Amino acid sequence: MPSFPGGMEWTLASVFVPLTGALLCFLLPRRAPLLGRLTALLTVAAVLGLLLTVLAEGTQQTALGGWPAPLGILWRADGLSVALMAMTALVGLGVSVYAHAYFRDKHTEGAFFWPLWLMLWTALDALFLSRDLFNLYVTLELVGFAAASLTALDGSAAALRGAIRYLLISMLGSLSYLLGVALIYHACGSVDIVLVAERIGTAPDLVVAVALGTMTAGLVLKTALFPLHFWLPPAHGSAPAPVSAVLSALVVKASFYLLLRLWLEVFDGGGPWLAEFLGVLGAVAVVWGSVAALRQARLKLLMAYSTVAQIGYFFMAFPLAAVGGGAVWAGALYLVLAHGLAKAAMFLSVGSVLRFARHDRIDELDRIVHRLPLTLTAFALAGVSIMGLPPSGGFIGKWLMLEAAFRQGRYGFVAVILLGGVLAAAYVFRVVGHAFTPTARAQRAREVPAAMEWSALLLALAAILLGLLPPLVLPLLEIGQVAVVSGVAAPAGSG
Amino acid sequence: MTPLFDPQLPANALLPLLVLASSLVPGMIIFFLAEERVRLRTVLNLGGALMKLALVGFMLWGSYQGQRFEARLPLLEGLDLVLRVGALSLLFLALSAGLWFLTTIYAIGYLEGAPHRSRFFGFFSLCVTATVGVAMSGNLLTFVLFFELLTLTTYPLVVHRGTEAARQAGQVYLAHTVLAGSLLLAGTVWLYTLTGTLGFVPRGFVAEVAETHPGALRAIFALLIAGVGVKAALVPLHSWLPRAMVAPAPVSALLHAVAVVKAGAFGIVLIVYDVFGVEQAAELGVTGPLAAVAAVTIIYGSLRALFQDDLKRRLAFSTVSQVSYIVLGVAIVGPLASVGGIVHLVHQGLMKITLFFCAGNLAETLGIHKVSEMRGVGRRMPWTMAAFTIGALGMIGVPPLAGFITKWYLSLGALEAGVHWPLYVLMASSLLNAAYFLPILHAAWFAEPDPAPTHAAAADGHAAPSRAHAGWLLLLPPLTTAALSVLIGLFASLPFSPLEWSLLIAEREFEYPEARADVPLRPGAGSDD
Amino acid sequence: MSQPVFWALVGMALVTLGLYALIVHAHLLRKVLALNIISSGVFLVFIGLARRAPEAGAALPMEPDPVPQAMVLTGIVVAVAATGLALALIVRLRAVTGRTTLGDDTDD
Amino acid sequence: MDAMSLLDWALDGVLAFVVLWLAWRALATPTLFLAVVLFIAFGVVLALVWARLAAVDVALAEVAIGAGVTGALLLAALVRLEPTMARGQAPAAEASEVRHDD
Repeated sequence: MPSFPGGMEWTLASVFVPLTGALLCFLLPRRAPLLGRLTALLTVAAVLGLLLTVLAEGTQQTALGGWPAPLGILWRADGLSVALMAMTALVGLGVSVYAHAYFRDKHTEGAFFWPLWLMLWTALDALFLSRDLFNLYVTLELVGFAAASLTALDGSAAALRGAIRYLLISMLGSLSYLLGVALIYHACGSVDIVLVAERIGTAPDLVVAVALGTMTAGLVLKTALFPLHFWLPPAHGSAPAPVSAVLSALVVKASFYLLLRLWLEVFDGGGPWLAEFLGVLGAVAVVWGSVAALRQARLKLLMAYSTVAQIGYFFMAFPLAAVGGGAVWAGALYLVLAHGLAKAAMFLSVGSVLRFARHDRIDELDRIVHRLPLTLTAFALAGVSIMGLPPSGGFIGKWLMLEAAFRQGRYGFVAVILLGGVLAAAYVFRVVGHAFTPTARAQRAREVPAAMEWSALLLALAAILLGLLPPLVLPLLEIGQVAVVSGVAAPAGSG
Repeated sequence: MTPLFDPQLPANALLPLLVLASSLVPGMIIFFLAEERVRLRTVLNLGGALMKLALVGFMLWGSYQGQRFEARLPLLEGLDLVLRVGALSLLFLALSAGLWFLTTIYAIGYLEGAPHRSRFFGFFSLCVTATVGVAMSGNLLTFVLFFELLTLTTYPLVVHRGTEAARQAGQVYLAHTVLAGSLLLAGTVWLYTLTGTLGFVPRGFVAEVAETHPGALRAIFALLIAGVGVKAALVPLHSWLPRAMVAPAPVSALLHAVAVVKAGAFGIVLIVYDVFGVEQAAELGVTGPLAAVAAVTIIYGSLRALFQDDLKRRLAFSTVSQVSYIVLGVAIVGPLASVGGIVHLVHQGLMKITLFFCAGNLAETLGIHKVSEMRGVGRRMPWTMAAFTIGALGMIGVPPLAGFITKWYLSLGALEAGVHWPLYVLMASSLLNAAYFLPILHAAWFAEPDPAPTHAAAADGHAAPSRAHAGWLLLLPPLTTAALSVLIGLFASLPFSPLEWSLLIAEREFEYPEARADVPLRPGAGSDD
Repeated sequence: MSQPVFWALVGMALVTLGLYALIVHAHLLRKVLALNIISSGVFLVFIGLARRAPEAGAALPMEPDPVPQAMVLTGIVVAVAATGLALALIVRLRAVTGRTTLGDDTDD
Repeated sequence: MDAMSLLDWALDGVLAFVVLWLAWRALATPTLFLAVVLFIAFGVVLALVWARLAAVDVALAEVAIGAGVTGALLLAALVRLEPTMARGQAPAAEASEVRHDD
């Protein structure tokens, strides 16, 4: 008999605590900042409990309502789920602390922020735990709704446009995914991932191929892989800082996570041809996104395009993993985790700069380095991880992917991985450089609360620290992975 | 000598970490100090520097006792972060710890009353932390880590002044170093996929794959050398260095003598000796091109220096030239040349830092930035110019100064290796050195001062009354380093001298077989175990 | 062609129709309509295909499968929620900017 | 058997045709108001399809939610979006990006 509270309790708590918090914040808008932060703390505790349980005992399963699948909901927390939940929890805690200070003088926005944000957190945790293709659809839609509403939070024309475009795209992506679910249900008679994985071998190839195609297309659209990234910069660039942080750090990861699950556990590595295609798109995204980031005049858009570039790295793992297997996925996941922490820190820093200077034009940062040293430090440290310099989470991820690229003799990918790092350094240091120089006329500045500066800094430090923790994180990612992709033949035209 | 690093004894993991911490911890505290807390900041700075010196001294002594110093942190499967203290590390550690101490004193004096000193000294300390990390790297992964860290921590120092020129110099610096960093990373990962290990060992670890993948190894060598060569300012990767002269003088000293350029040169030494093994590298045919690059750099740097009127730029090009002596010594495959190259790590550091300290003093006290303004300064700042003269003569290679020892060993080494062209390079370079240093000395000592001195009241030691204190802080370091450049030249053959230490390193690298034991490594002395 | 495949193809046709309209129409209300039609198409594929093969060939050829029906029910609720949210945002946009389209440029 | 099957096919065919035609018209018709009305009709016919496919629950939900609630939402939004053209207007006004002042 497992001890109380055990895996089941922690699992339930990590979803129902933020859900309850969201409802309470909705009902008691004036108490929302306090309730919200309290909820964040409790959720972090729940996720931590789950993390420790999974580390100690392995995968945890929880059946909701006592029914078996497919009617009941089965939640399963393995290493991959828990790693992403932990990243979400860390970012969530930072964002919650930050948001309290950020929305202190914007009560209307604050009142909407808390319930929506906690709803988003709930949906993310539920998504990471679900092992049922249809429940995954529902949680994916919930993530999309909450994210779109958050994007629209400040009510400006730009924010509304970004939010509407994102919502439409998100719905389209989810429906495309759902079409795949319909086909899979037809072929396998189940939507439970484990059952589907068992039966998919005997299903008609055409149906499986179409399902793989529509599901991948939908999720790729939602993850904003080049050239389907067009909706991302306006949405991430126009939302309030804590929301941008959440969108870039967490929301795009949800659809990527789902795609990864499908490829690993349902489609057994997908098709080599499709993997190759995604990898090439990813490579283009790295270069194109980085160059676009370099050309931005505004800090938030720079960050948004940087996210487009970083997403490219995740997809370069698909063809590499077809040969390189688990180590490549580990590298890509490392990049996902590090990017989550680092990009959240960067967007939060940018929010502090915006608050301080009332603008985010890069050329006019006017000696931020003396005036907001902690914020600039957070930005630069997070930048180290984005560039993939050691020691940082980003470095470990890139190292693993580079290693695979070299082993497979794919020097084109090697070049892109390295070039992406150099371009990232160029855009990060373009900002840092301007932070040292004064502008022609002095600018009025507004005070930035310490909570905003410190939450960003701590997230950035976490991204760095992640680079020293592979001995802890890599084994965690392997917990519950039935079989890492291995059986897929090498793609024909490698190199 | 007693065998270093007895493998029987358990390794001491604490000391390498303490060496890192002795600058890291004060640095982190300094970041959070208010600007006006001068006293506490000074105590932290000097305390850290002294502590580091003491720790390095202790490790030197311990190494003679056969103690091993090694700290490990597991990172990836089969790849740890390793800090290990070997003979070569100790040489570089002692150099950087010693010069950091002097540079700190100098910087305290130089920056007295300047803004943003907490930030400056914070990064200053981090920069040295990265340098000692480079020195103690036990494998290529660790080396890459600290090497990149060095890039990141020196950037804020380069742009410290916050001017547009400084920002642009910073961008140029970064463009070079980041690009180089990615080449270094590429070479490192590629090498790892071939050999499955990255741990530094004397005579290298690539021998097993040398027969199967010679082409890949040559490419890796090129990548790695290009990666570290930017910091070592090899032509044509050198152009960041003269531009970085916009930084304050202590930063220049740090860049040229303690940290960045030195780390690059040290990296080349490591790659040739402890990654490839110099003989293996020679077999792969990569030392020849490297020697050629070094030769070109030596001549090109000297030629460019000749035409610079800005004193700091002239010194910067001189650095470009001088650092490649180290590379040349490494690339001429032979024990004596190696000795010359390795010992020049220390010699160039001492002499060049002297020159930069002096240039800073001239700029700070007299407002002199150009060579053409230096007429008669010898009379107004005799001590500074005396130190400058020693540094300059050492660079030219006048005996018995440190630079002479280097050139002597390099020449012997070339002869031993049976090649003659390095002699011509050395001779040409010495002539050029003389051509760009002697006019300065002549103008400073023998020319009449300009009729309207820029700052009449200024003179050594008792400049303006308010800066009297700073004056001594600025004077002491160059005098010390100048004296040291004389002493290590004079007493080069005493135990513990840089030369003796370099001989030890070269012995371990070449490991003479019994049959050749009759060939004495030390000229004029038999083997004296 | 069996009946399930027939309805699945009709569903696919609806999806295609909706996708085309989603791309070519600028007016946001029309885009919402298009998405609703896409989702109806997906549901049709879901329920159409989810039934067992009709080899018995009776008047009630197939027994209904309750699971996809429950899912489509949920899907309909999700769709209406999405529609409501999208319409609310579009009405806000109209109030703020006077426009009912997104415009071409990404920046403001 | 064959006759029944043929009848089935005829019924399916007619339903499918109507559904597709309504969807096409709802998306292509120039006036938005008409488009919404056609969409509601589409929902009702789709409910027949669900019934035909023995999905009675879904049919009821489609009528109530898919056609009913969604239709009501669309009409309510239409009134706020295009007050002038909520009832048959020049088709050009829809696509053009006339800036309304309010």
